[in-house]
Amino acid sequence: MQIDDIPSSTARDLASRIVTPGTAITSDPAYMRGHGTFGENDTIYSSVAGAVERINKLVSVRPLKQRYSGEIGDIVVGRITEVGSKRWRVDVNSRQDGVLLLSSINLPGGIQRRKLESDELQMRTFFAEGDLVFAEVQSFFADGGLSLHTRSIQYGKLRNGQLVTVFPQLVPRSRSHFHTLPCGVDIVVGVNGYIWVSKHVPAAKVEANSELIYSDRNEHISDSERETIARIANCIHLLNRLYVKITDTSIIFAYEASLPHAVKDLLTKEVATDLAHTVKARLLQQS
Amino acid sequence: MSRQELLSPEGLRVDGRRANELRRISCRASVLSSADGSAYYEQGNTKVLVAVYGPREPRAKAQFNHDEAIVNVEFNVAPFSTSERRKRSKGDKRLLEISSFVKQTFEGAIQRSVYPRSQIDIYIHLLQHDGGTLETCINAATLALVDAGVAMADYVCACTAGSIDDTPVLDLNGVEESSIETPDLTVAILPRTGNIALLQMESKLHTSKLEDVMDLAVEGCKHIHKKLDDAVLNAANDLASKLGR
Amino acid sequence: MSTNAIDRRRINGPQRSVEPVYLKTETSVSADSRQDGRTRTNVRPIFMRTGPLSPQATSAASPSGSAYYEQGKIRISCAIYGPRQGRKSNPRMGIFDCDFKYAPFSCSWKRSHLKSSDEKEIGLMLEQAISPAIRLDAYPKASIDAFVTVIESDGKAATISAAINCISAALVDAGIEIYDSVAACSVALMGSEFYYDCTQEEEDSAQCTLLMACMPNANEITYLLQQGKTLPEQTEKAVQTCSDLCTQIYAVICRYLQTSVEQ
Amino acid sequence: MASLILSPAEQDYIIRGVESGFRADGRSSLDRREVTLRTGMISQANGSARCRIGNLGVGTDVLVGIKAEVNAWTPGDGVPESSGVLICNVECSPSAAQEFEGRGAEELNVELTQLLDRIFNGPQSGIDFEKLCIIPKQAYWVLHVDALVLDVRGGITDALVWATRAALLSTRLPRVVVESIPDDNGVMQAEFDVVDDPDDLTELDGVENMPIAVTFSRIGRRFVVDASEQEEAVAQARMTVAVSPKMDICAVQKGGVLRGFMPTLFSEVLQTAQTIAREEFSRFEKCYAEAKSQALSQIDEPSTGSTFLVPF
Repeated sequence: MQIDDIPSSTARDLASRIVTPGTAITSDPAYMRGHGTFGENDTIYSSVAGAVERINKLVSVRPLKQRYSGEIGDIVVGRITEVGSKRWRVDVNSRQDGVLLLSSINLPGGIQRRKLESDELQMRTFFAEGDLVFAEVQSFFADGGLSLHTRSIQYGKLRNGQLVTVFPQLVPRSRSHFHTLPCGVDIVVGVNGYIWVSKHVPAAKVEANSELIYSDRNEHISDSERETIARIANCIHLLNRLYVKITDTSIIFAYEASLPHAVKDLLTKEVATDLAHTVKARLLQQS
Repeated sequence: MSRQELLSPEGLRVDGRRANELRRISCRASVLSSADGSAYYEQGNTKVLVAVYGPREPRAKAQFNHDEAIVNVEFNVAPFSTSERRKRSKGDKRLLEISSFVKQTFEGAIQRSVYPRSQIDIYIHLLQHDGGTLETCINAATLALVDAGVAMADYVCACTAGSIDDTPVLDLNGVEESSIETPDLTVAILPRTGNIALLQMESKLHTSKLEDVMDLAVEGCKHIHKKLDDAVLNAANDLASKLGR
Repeated sequence: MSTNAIDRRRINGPQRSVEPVYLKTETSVSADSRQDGRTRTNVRPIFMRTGPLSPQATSAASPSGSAYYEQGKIRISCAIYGPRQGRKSNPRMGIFDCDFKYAPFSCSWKRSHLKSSDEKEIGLMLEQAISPAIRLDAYPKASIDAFVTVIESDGKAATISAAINCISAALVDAGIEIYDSVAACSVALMGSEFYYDCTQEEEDSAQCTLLMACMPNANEITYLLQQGKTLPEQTEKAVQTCSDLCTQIYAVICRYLQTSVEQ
Repeated sequence: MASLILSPAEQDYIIRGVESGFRADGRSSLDRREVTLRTGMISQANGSARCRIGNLGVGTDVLVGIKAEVNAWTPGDGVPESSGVLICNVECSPSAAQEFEGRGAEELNVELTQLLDRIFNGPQSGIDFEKLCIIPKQAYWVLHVDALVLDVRGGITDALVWATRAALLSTRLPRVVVESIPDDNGVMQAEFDVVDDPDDLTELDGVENMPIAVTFSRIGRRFVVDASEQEEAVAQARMTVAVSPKMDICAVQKGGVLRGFMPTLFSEVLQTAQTIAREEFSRFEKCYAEAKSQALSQIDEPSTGSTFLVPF
């Protein structure tokens, strides 16, 4: 069924169509091919199952479930998988591990310190296998790999909390991905679907001594803070399972809806279903 | 089982189907939570569960190439799948053969250049076996790959066909497949262009009959394509509606 | 037991050969007189030597530590290689790997040359029993390999506990840093009494066998395995008796190690 | 089990949480996750069950199929003269973890197979193996218990024992007719034949007093029950205790290579195992009843014959 056959194919109508691999999208030469499509004798076919998206002349198909494919400037959370010579390989829930070069991290002792020979030998004093890193996508390698950097002060090693994994499609790209929620919990929403929920640490304290940025020691976390972190983490799991956009607003909605229930019951079937209804209702009402 | 009983004079087969009838197919996408894509596929009494991971970082550092993804297939058969329990070792030649067939089929269909330096893993579990193993594995793997959002030129639909008493027969079940006289042929096509991704036959079939057995199989594939498409659309619409699209 | 996998590298005898079925002799097991004259709480005599396989001239091929251990009819030899560059390595701490093998002639039925699944599992048990005692953080990226061969076995649980004692002696001989030596023992429940350190016949007729390895000074149970049904209080009592028995065996091992070091 | 590597900060967060009695997902140290149970989804097997331990359909996933076969008794087999036998076999599928590909899962398969065998094969399992003997010294039933592990999110031993217990409860054997026929020189020989009638099936005997397993993972100085994937990556040791409905201890097995258990901690583990086992048995009954009703309702709806992912 070609687009041109539909008499009044408005852009919105085009956009909402769900296509599957191999279906023809349009054979109008004016359109250009974007992601998720391929061309064959000047007809554009879709190569994935998803919703067609048209941005002025570019037609692309965004699959509903896919691994994270990076964009320059994305805020991501990654786990160090391997320590190489002058570089770390970072698992960013993507098609291949990203790379964090020794030259693109902050060295303890402030910005002005030059990179020493000894730094290359003590790579594990900065990041070791299993460490969680909060970084930004800096550039692409020739083979599509992501090159990360942690040069701003808010980036670096993640502490005092726990990790939640969600579908990358549910995390919309927005200005800032580092939020302090009203309930006193910091969240780092990685665009690659890794979300770090942790205790609130005032930014000023981190800048005070830059030796701290690579320490592995957690600060003291009180029981109430621990309970709030667990509640937020369960709310994010719930949103992910509901396949609902995960933003700071939707997390706050879920948090407020979950207050009457105990934290450990949030993910039981009965409580989760009625929480689902209230959250969806508020989201519809709000949008 | 003498040949006569396989096809009754009125043209009915052992399980009551007509010569050109497919077995009942029921399939669902995204059935496993941890896999990137997954599918559960039943064709008659043959039941298959497939999990797809990827494209992701290749585990063995040695075998990856810089400009396209590599496809890795692992096929294992549950010991309780056949009527007579049989535990197959990991290095079982028959299993490796089927996984290499599936690998070749999808190496052509997946647009591997879109995912350089990565690996796509397809793990197939045969839960119940009643003929048409390769056919159900390919259909289920297609569904799981599409569910995982892997870029593919088209669906890959497979179907078996054979001939009993010189009449071409579609979609052989366990009994028909195991009887020696009935040749059975598996064909996998990309429905949009009709290109053949895989053609496999291990028994003798007279060349004159090859033509119409192949056509019957291709006909079956088109029907299966419709079924797979519905399953994908169900899953996609379900997710899209949740997302408020 | 017949060999399951066809072993191409050796001359395979007839496909199925079976251990002769002996006429059942009357085995009367009572509190004070067991088959081999021991009382209920009596442990078979222990003999051990360290260093038989590792001559003082340390060449790369010879193990860094070894031990030979006898407990009644059970005879076990163990060699320790390491700490050395191993196949799998962990950047933060060392890995203790254990390879356990019955000699084909060691049991009443002929054992296959290929490692059977229960030998693999026993190897895993030994790793879980011994590695809590080793200071693994002192050997990052290295691996310590123990190779245990059972020359003669009498009672499965007793053989495993003897293997654990043998490894902990070999570790000391190899000079590997450990928090405390691991001692192990096994008891079997027959009727309502626990019999210490049982032979194969006693173990076959027992309702339940319990194997325990512990570090007496560090007061920590490093391994526990109960096979068979008991009342909870019986398990509790068995663990108590085992830890006392382990302390005694621990004393024997330490006394031997001191005398061998003084020589 | 699967080697998930956590950062020191995450490990410290989990250990401190457990020691203050508040785990990462809000549970206290003795709370268990939800369990979904389905039975009878493999029509060709004599009994089958599927167990998932985890909330919202995301968790450890195990499928167990049981095939009963007849075996001719031979002296050297180590099988007693007048009893049947149960043979376990666990396979971890690579869909659970990438390192299970090829031979990667061999060591874990051996450990889990021996654990299942230690719990279910033998008098401690409560199953009446005498009834599984068809003709003493001649023929006996062999129950092949084959488990397929599809996903691992912590608590793999408990899921295996739950699924095996449910599968054995739902196992149906065909009836066997034994009569003695004089052979050619007049000696009465016992012969048997199996009645192939789908409605005339018998259950196994003694399966109601099969044990259930509770696994304790030691984290820091405390222990938790039903550890999640992250908690298992941090746990230094674990202790699996199988308890029968009559509160007997059927098997105890320690696992984990990093640390041991203090004797005081172990006796606390033994007491807690019994209290938790009581709750687990009532929960098992409820899940099993629901699974049986689910199995009946599904016969007319083949496509959801085995609802793998609970629709949410």
